[in-house]
Amino acid sequence: MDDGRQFEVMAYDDDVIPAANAENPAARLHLQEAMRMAEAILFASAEPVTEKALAARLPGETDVGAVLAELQRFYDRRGVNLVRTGDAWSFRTAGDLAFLMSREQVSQKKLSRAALEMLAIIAYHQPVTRAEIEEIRGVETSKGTIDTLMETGWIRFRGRRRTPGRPVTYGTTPAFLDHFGLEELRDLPGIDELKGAGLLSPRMPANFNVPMPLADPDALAEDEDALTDVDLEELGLLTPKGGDD
Amino acid sequence: MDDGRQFEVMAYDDDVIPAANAENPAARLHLQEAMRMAEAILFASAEPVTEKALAARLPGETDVGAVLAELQRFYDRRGVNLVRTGDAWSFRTAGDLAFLMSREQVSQKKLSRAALEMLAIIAYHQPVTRAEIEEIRGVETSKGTIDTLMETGWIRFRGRRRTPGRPVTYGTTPAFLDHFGLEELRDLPGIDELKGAGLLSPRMPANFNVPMPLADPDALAEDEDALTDVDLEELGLLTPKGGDD
Amino acid sequence: MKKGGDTPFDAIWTQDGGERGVSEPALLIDVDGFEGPLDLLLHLARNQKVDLARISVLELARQYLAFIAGARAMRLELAADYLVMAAWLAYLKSRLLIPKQKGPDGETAEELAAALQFRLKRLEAMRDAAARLVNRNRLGRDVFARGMPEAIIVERQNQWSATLYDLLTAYAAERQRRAVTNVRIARRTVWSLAEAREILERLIGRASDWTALEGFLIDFLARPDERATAIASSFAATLEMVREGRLEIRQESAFSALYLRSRAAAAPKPVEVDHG
Repeated sequence: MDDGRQFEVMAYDDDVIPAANAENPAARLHLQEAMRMAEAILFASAEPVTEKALAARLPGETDVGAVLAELQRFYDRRGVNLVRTGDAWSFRTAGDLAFLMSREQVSQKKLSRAALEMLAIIAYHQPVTRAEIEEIRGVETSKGTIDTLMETGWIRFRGRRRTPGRPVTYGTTPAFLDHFGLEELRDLPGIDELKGAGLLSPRMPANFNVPMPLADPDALAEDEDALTDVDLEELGLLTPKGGDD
Repeated sequence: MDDGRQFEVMAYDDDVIPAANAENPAARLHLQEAMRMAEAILFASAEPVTEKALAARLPGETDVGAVLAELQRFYDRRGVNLVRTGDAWSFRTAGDLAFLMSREQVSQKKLSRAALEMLAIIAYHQPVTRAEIEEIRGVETSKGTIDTLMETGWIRFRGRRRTPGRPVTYGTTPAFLDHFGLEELRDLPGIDELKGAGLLSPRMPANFNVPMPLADPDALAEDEDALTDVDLEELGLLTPKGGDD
Repeated sequence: MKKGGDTPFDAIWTQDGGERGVSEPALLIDVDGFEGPLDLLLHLARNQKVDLARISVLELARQYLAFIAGARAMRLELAADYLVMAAWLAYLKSRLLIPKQKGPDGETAEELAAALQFRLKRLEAMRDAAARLVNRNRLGRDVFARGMPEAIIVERQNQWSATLYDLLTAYAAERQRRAVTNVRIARRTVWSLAEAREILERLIGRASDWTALEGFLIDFLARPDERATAIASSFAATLEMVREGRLEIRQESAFSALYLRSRAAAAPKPVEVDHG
């Protein structure tokens, strides 16, 4: 089935309590009991539980971050993993066991290609306005496509762009992260390369380098200055944020 | 909380693989992988899983009884236990941690369409009286709808209109902004943005407009009086109807 | 950008990344299979089988124009934005053939071509991203939540759920229902003056040489059955622009071709107008 896995060290016979804590028996007991409680709460809920909600249910002096980190490590190579999405945590079956789980599969409505494309644009370019989405896709967006995406619960209105006309901006939801198994937006596949290549910019960046069949790509045009380090830094900063929030 | 428990030997640092199996590395790997698989199946199943059903989904040569026994021992003193009911198995919260589960399962209530419409009109048109809301909607407002909205904590009595009958005016609360992720009321989309987002037809009559939401939601309008203590008492004692009929 | 987007060809695209109707540049025409001109261009660019950064925009323009010509020969209805793109590419092609020449806005044909390549590349990047996204381990398909949850742990404030989208949809629908009574505007089959003018400004407005209205514009923009209205509206718009001093117009004799050029680019000349 999955012969590439490393079986030598399995979570099932792993000693998860860190040596540092082991020195203090009281702290160790406290951590272990907090782990049991967190485990029970997280197991009981099908939805991700926020750290805040978890902290409210654990004894006051608990270091929730440490408890979650220990639990995550403990479940790391097991059949069920503890995963983080945004500021919430949940138990999910291990991805490599998908082949076993056909019985649990819920039939999912297949998204149209237009809807998928729009979803990707919203995810990678957020916050993004409808006009910007249409500019990237080169076609107008039908209301039905937006409705379909809204129904999935993966996109939302984020706010309004502080530009003339104050257009509505779109972004993704925590449910989007949960569904696609992303810890945060910066984990979107390939986002760093896309950003680096200037492909998440609304307009063609000045340093977008396309070799011209008719021109020497390195020669500067008459109305062009060479880029300075400051420019490059600015360009990096000015590209629309692809998920640092 | 449960001081009588034995903490000396906890599952978290227990070596669960029996000595007998440890002698044979191949058998041990097989058992461990089968445990992962059983764990995932039991976790994701919507009902207890019989040994027979489990056997059907695990690799042919698996000793299902041994796998379940190992898993049960592994989860024995953890936050979640593997329990047998009849001939079927399932995960259950450890009995001593039941207090952690919210018994009054907080149900997600959806606002009725009428309530949503009324809420939206209050948000856009505040300060607005009940009579005005009914004029915009073209239907009478049931007392239940107003009560529901009051219960959400998203609307409030703002004051009284300085017109005959001194009807009560409604407005939104900071909790409204918080819930809908708005920084201020002016972040509510205007007519052009509603069209841009595809929510309004691009061909609305020329005299159609959407009011500009208040800049300062707390400032009273020119024709509005603050609520007095007497008013508040009345509103609390009497039914919180608009009082404008 | 009028009717092109109202009903995109969603129905065709119910499969992820499936093959399109066209596999060869050799015109197996299925224009309905494309979601707009950019989609078609991207498909043609991929057929050049080189990296997008190295495609020949000139070749791409030729292929696109051939595709449109083929579609029109078969009398397929083409959405307006396909035709606007055709006219723009025809313009770009003519500029690319004379390299290093600056346009009225100071941009070279190469820069226009690079901007087009950027758009194609960005669209392709988003397509790839969408494919990578849907192929991740997904909840309910590859990974699963607890099948028998024992409690719903939610924060109190979420007890009443409604999204901003719900709210705005309700508001807009409510206001619209009461506002729209019986206003229904039938779809127009004629070119409006504003449309014609917009297209003229975009195309002719920057051409510095005499350009035939028919040869250059009408051929790409109008369906055969729209020729009359297209010529009429374009001509009317032309006159308006001449009156504003932005355009010059010339006609050798009655019923012969109309030539236009941008006024900024030329020395003043007498304007003569014969009706055709």
